Amino acid sequence: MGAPFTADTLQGPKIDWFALSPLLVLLGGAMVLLVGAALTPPWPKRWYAIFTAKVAAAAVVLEVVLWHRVDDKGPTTLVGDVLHLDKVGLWIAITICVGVFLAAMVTDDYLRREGLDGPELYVLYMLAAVGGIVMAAANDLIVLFLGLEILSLALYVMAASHRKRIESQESGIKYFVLGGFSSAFFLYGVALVYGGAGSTNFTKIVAAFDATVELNRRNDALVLAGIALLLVGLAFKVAAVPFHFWSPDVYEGAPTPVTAFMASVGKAAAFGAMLRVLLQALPHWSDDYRPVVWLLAVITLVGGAVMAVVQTNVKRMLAFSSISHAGFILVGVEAAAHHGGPSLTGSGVSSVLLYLLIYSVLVIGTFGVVTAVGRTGDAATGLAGFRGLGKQQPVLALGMTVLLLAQAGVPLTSGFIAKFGVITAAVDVRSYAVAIIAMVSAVIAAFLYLRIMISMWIAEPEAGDDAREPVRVPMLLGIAIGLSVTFTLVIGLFPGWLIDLAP
Amino acid sequence: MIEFPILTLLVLVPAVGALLVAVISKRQPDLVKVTALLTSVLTGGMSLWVLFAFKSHNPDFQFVSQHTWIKPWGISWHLGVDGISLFLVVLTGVLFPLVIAGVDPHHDHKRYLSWMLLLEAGVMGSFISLDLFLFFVFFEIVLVPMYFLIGGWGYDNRVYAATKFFLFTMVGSAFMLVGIIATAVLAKADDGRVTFDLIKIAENATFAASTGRWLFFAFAIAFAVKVPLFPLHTWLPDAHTQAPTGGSVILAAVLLKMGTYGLLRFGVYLFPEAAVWARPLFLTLAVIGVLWGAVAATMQTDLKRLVAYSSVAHLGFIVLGTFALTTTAITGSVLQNISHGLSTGALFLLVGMIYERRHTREISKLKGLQKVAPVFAAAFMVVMLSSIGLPGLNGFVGEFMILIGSFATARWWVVVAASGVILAAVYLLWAYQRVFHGEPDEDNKAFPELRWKEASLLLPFLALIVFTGVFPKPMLNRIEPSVNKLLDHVEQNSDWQQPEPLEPVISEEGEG
Amino acid sequence: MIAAVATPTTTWYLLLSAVLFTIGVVGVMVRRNPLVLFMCIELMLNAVNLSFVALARRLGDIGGQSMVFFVMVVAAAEVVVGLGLVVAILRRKPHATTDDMAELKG
Amino acid sequence: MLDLVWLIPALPLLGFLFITVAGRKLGDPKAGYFATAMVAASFAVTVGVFVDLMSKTAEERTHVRTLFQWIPVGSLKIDVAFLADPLSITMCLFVTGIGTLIHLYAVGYMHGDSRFSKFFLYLNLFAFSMLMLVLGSNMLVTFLGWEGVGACSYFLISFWHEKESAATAGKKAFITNRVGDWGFMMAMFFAFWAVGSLDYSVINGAAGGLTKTTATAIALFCFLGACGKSAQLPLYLWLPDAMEGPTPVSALIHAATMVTAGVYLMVRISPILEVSSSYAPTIIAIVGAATALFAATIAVAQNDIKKVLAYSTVSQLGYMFLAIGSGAYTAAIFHMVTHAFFKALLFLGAGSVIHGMHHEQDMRRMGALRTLMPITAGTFIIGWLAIAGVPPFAGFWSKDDILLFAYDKSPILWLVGLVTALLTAYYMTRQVIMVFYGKARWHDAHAEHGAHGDLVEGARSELAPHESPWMMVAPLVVLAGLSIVGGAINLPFSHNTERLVSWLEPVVVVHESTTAKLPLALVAIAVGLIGIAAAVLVYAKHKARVIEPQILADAWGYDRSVSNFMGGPGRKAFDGVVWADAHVVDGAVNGVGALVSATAGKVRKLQSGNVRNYAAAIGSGVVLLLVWFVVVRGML
Amino acid sequence: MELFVFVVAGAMVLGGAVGVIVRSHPVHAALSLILTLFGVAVLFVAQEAHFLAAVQVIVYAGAIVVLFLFVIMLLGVDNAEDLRIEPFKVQRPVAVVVGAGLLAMIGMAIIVSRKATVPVVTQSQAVQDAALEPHDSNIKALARDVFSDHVLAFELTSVLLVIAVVATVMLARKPRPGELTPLEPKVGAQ
Repeated sequence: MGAPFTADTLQGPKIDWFALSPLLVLLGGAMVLLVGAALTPPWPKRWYAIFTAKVAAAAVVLEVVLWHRVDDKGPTTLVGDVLHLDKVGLWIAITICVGVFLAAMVTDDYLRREGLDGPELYVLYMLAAVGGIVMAAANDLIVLFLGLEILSLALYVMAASHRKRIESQESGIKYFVLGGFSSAFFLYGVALVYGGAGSTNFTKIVAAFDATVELNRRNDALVLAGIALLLVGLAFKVAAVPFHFWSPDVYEGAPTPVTAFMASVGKAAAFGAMLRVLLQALPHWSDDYRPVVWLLAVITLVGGAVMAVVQTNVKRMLAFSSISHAGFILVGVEAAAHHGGPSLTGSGVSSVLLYLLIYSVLVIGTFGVVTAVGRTGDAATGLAGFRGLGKQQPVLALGMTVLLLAQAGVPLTSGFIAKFGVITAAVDVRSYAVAIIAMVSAVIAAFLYLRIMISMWIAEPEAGDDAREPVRVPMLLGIAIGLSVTFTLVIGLFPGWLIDLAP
Repeated sequence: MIEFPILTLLVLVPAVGALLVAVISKRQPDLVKVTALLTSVLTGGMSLWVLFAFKSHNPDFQFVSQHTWIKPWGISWHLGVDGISLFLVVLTGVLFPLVIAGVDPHHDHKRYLSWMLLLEAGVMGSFISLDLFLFFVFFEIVLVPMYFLIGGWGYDNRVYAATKFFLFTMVGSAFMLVGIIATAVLAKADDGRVTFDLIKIAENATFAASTGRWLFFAFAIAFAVKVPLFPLHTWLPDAHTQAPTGGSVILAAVLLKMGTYGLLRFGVYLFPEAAVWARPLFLTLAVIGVLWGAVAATMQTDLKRLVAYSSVAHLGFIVLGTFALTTTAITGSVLQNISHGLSTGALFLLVGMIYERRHTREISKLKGLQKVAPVFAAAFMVVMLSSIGLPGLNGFVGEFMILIGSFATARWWVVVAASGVILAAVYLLWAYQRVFHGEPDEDNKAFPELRWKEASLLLPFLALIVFTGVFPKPMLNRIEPSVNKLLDHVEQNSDWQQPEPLEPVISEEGEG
Repeated sequence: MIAAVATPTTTWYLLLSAVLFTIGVVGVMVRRNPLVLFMCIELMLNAVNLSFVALARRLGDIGGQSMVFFVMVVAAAEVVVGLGLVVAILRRKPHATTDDMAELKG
Repeated sequence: MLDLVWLIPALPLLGFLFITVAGRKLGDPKAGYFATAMVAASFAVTVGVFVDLMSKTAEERTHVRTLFQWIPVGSLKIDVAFLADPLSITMCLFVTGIGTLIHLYAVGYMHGDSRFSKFFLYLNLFAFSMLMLVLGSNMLVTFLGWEGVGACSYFLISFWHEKESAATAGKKAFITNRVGDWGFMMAMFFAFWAVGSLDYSVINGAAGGLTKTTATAIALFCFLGACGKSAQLPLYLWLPDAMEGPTPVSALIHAATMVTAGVYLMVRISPILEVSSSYAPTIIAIVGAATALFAATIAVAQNDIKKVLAYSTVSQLGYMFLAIGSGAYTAAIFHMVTHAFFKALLFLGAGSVIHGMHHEQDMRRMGALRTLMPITAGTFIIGWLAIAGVPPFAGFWSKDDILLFAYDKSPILWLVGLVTALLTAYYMTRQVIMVFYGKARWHDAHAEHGAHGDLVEGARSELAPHESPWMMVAPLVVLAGLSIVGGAINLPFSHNTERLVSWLEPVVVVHESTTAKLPLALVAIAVGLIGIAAAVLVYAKHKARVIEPQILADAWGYDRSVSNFMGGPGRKAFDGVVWADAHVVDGAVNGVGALVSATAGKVRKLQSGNVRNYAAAIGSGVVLLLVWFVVVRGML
Repeated sequence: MELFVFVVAGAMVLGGAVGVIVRSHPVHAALSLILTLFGVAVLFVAQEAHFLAAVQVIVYAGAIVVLFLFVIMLLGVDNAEDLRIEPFKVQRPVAVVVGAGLLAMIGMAIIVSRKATVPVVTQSQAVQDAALEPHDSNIKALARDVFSDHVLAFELTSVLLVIAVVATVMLARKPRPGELTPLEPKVGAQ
């Protein structure tokens, strides 16, 4: 017997488990659901959804608790300085969990209606949420990348999860190919920045560039190229023109609840990541990327709005409108970039966060209605599907109207508050041009909301309308829509407290 | 001290009414109607109370109520009435019950009424809000009910008209929103923290000339669309023609006034320097509008469209008066807001009644109605003459004040605009002749005479038309002080001086 | 000749990886078979890995290598998912190329 | 009594209101009598006021009675106030006086009309407006009346609106007047701008302080207004058409009262006219003279009994403006009064004839009526002598007065006036002969012309021409009397006999004529007689060929060419605007929309649905970003 | 020597890569991929990343490519893809331009910054000691780095793998009979 094998002890970073609790809860929930559902006979109706909603709710609660902790102790970083525990991160985490909460309820009846059994979709929701939260809280490029991959992979699968609709699978594979493509670019960007800065950790990166007295361009060509590629990855995720092409197809093809999830959670996480990367990791380079963000914002606003005009499928319309919304948020990001980082403060950041939360709730509600109207087969999402909704389901139609008006940014709805915040931020930093463009493109976008409202309320019924399967509004879906409408109106009337909260 | 929040109620009561109507079950149509009517009547009553409690010869805002609304953005629920807005509020308050009681939408009463009440709340709000943000909220929210009224209860081409109306106006508001925010943000520099309070900004903030002009235009575009000022007027004929009678009445009587009112309250008051600077442009557009509208009206074949174009002409006069920047002219404009509301509103009612009877608005299809319905014709005649601006009726007073008041500061524009008076006679008399004179043909023989319900609906209009024409003094007493205050503000904040009122020179030797 | 040239520096490796990456990109654009598309993406990832390792060496930092480690896991997961998707869709549309998967458009 | 001046317009207004409410109940003929009573009452009041004024010294003969503030804003202080002074009261006297007579006449004339009460409603409203016009102490109240009478004449001309022509005529009258009103408004604006008030007292008082240009502007703009109201070139067009209205209307509005409003206005502001540049009065005089001659020539060839009188009215009004232009304001008023007498008389006579002829208006179908309607004929003949300028009838004195001042102004104007007088005598004689003398040509009339003209149900029964009822004849007699003695109010023999002049002196500028009056008077008489003689030769004795060239019958084609222009190029221009509105202005709006959707249509092609294209798009995006970062930001 | 290795391996890498995108037959493409992967592994070794080299060979060349081949065979999609024709005329030109641009830009960046001052990187203590050890320092250092500084990332990879599992469960599950109506293969754009 030779010398006894001795493993030398490894000094891991100290881990603040409570700070990670939201992540753990979601993970745990996912595991329980996955394993539990696998081992036990199929759960009764609605249980999967309710379970997921409860998990999300629990996560929200924990995040709120953490919020207060941050209020007291101030922001910190976790697990060896790779995760942030700050209000921005928590805000987006909350947004994401709210998204999961609502999306789960929207999904419930849908799955039964479409005969797509099984809890996997919910598992993916929760896991994707983990990825999103990590993205938005990351303080390290590689962690951020992993979060991004978790979210993306989950989304690819979800998009393709409607086994009976070939469109669903097509959208899944499209999303996958383009997603992989762009994340490869992102990764390359990470590599180049790593090469230029000597680390992937935001804190270290900032430190490195603080050290270099004056930014010598020749030295930092690598970093610049890296930033470009990082931007590509992020722009793809937020579906900014011209990296938006995937989104209309995927939104249309994916099962409607999943579309809702993408539009809310996906966007929130992606913009969180964008704020982190641009403002927190690369504040020194704001002069370099701000013009790009400006341009992206403009073409995204206009492009999204204009292209929506000619669409006839509501899911597709909403896809383009969500592109246009992304443009609005980019305006906020641009404004935030004026303040510079690495601390995430200023009207720009808060306007972006406000917009994200409001829009997430809004868009899930909207797609919730589309889910109901899609009817069995999830195919009746054309404008025709909405014809006469005002007569058959006046309440539902009214809710949809409120949500659409909010998306159009009509006052007394949350949508207006969101736009107002972003425009204020933009005007604050004197970028009037982009503000005007944003508002005008909002008008163009309004046209498509009007078209939906027209077919709901005004359009004359046509032959065979009565033969159509009636639109059902099951309980959970109804609750979800109701919640989002209520939120929309409440925030529209009394936004003060929310604005106060926004960091 | 806590005084009765009358203005807040002016907004809330109809809003609540709208909700009530919306929640009441479809199966009780009568209950729906009663609720709607009661709330609107209540609102009207309150507006009248405001009118009587209003202290005349007092230039300041009255019944002011101010509460913080969105603290972080310095936005407050700030309402107040002064001479400029007073009568618009009253007009709104009085008009809605009449329309709700008198005009039948024929289907979906529940939705119709609830939109109507929401509309009333919005209009009221935009006339009494003294906070830029608040004003914008109301200004914008008005679009929604109007959109649905046109789209839901309008005629053949309603979707196009409604959409056009919505988007056209929204483009204007888009600029105004940015303007509002920019104003507040820039004003912050002068007054510690950001505020959207109209008075605070107007009194404290000072903008660089160029900035002020940009901001002014951001506002002016929105209002120019709303007025509508040539060449941004083309949404109006479509909207009017397609809107249901009730909608047209409201649209003409109060909605358009949000534009002229806005120009005065938020254009001239906030940016005097810019307003003075932009005078020539607006005067010119206004005058073009007067002639253009009149000429276009002359050749219309659709009675409603004709009236719509006449609105373009009339509002041209109002804008002319606004930018003449003299006490007389602006007071005239404010008065003309009301007069036009009355006469054009009544005209639309009458046209609506004709449509109810004949299911056409084509002038060529109508003939000799005066013979079969003399009373109806008489009513139409009176309203028409007031619209033509016959002295002794309301239309004349405002128009004359505008013209004579503007003559000193905008002579050549007046010289041209006055010829609009001739054209007014042309298009209305011609239309009247074609519709009412001659021997009625087969289709028109059975044209029913004015009914009591309709008569009682028209009576208030006629009464006000005559009263305002004969004895406008009480109105002027309430309007003028505020106008003077406004003009003082303008003169202090710009190089503008309105010509001194001449002292009549009595030369000794009577003949030269 | 060759001896005259100095030993390959990091830059060489970086350039090599850039070329490899580009080839991957071009591949994604020109190939129609979904599987080959995935392979091209793998090429891109490998190129990145190469850069990571090269840069890690230049920086004398092991971190770069752990990046590669993670990237490999990601790549694996991606392939699994991707192939899953392909299986799912090709079951419905045998022999479909990406060009055939263009129902959603406009 | 003076403070009751407001009663003068108030009473007809009262009548109007009462008839509006109770007219139908009163019915035919009570409503008519009621209306008549109202006007009569206001005549009584007027007389009272008149007496009151007479009792005062010349200086105090101006009294202002303010009722209430109308439009008090800023420096603009406009009251509803009445000005009782010799000028206005003179007007009131004959407005109310003749008004009463014509009301009475109308009771008979309109008997049996379906809208009997409505007619008197309008008539009273007219009386009210006319009196407002006259009594207004500031331009705006005058304008109120001014527009009011315009509206009433519109109502009354198109009273029988079932007739296309009537409706059109009414509209034409209103719109043409509006053109004049534009001038009136301009005058007001200038006056207010220059003087800061619209009160006649202030304006006239300040006349001395005005610059020539301002004064000229005010004067000429007022004259433009007057041209509209008083049917002068080029705006006279509406008056002949106005004959579509019932004959009492023609008599009251389009002969005696309303059309003289322009003259009244010019006299009102005579001080301004005095201080304006010399060309202003000249222009007025020329326009007046031209109109007088122009209309007279046309009257020569008219066959419609009322058309002749209409053109004659235009011509006489021309006379009055000639007077004003020549500075003979009193003469203008004088002629206005006398003209009111005999022209009203003539119109009512014509009405009586038409009534008797069952609404036949074509003189060629009349003749020899003097036997059948002796009173009408007798009175008509008096009127004829008066207008023809035969002494001692009223017309002679006033016309003579005008010619006198015209001669002062310029012999040419005098000559024009003279020729007009000749023609007047000629065509009036022609009319008298055609209607009352010669052989009866009316037997064949009814067959095809039964329904022609004014549709009065009651008068359908009898067939033969007949004398009219008393309430129609009585006014004729009264007016005939006035036409005979009317001249007495202003006889040119001495200052004492020039009562009107001395009466108006305090308010109206009075010039002294330097020319010898007698010779001119003799010439005028001679000319008048020649005219009569000529007509007699042509139409009674048939010694000479009838000269009625088509061009004259067609009113020199002026009216036609104007309406052709309106219907042609004018309408085209309007259509052009409408086209532009739809295609240019609105076209731009819709164009934007079309553009957006077109672009969208193009862009959506990029959304090909093919992954590889999307990848290419992303790739290009990458390259662009890299170019920006690496090249633009990194190298440059 | 190192130069030689670089050239050879580089040749393998590029050759393989080119092979992947020009060989019309997917199987051949997969095989050329293996070539590339091996080349990369060799370069790893040259860069003193021995552990990664091993993983590269085992995981990539071993597992992943085999997976590819397996799927190809499973689905029988081993039909050659005709690369001579290109339905989208612009596609290849664009591809070339993009490729050229990308290469040019990144290459430029790399070359420009080749003389850049290398930032100083401070390793965590554990990693530093590991680096000093005589043998398998690379593995130790890597392990320490992964499990200390990047422990969270490491844990996240597990989530990734869970998702992969769920994905396969969801996507590759056999459809119930009659659940899916097979669509006739659509001929592509050509």
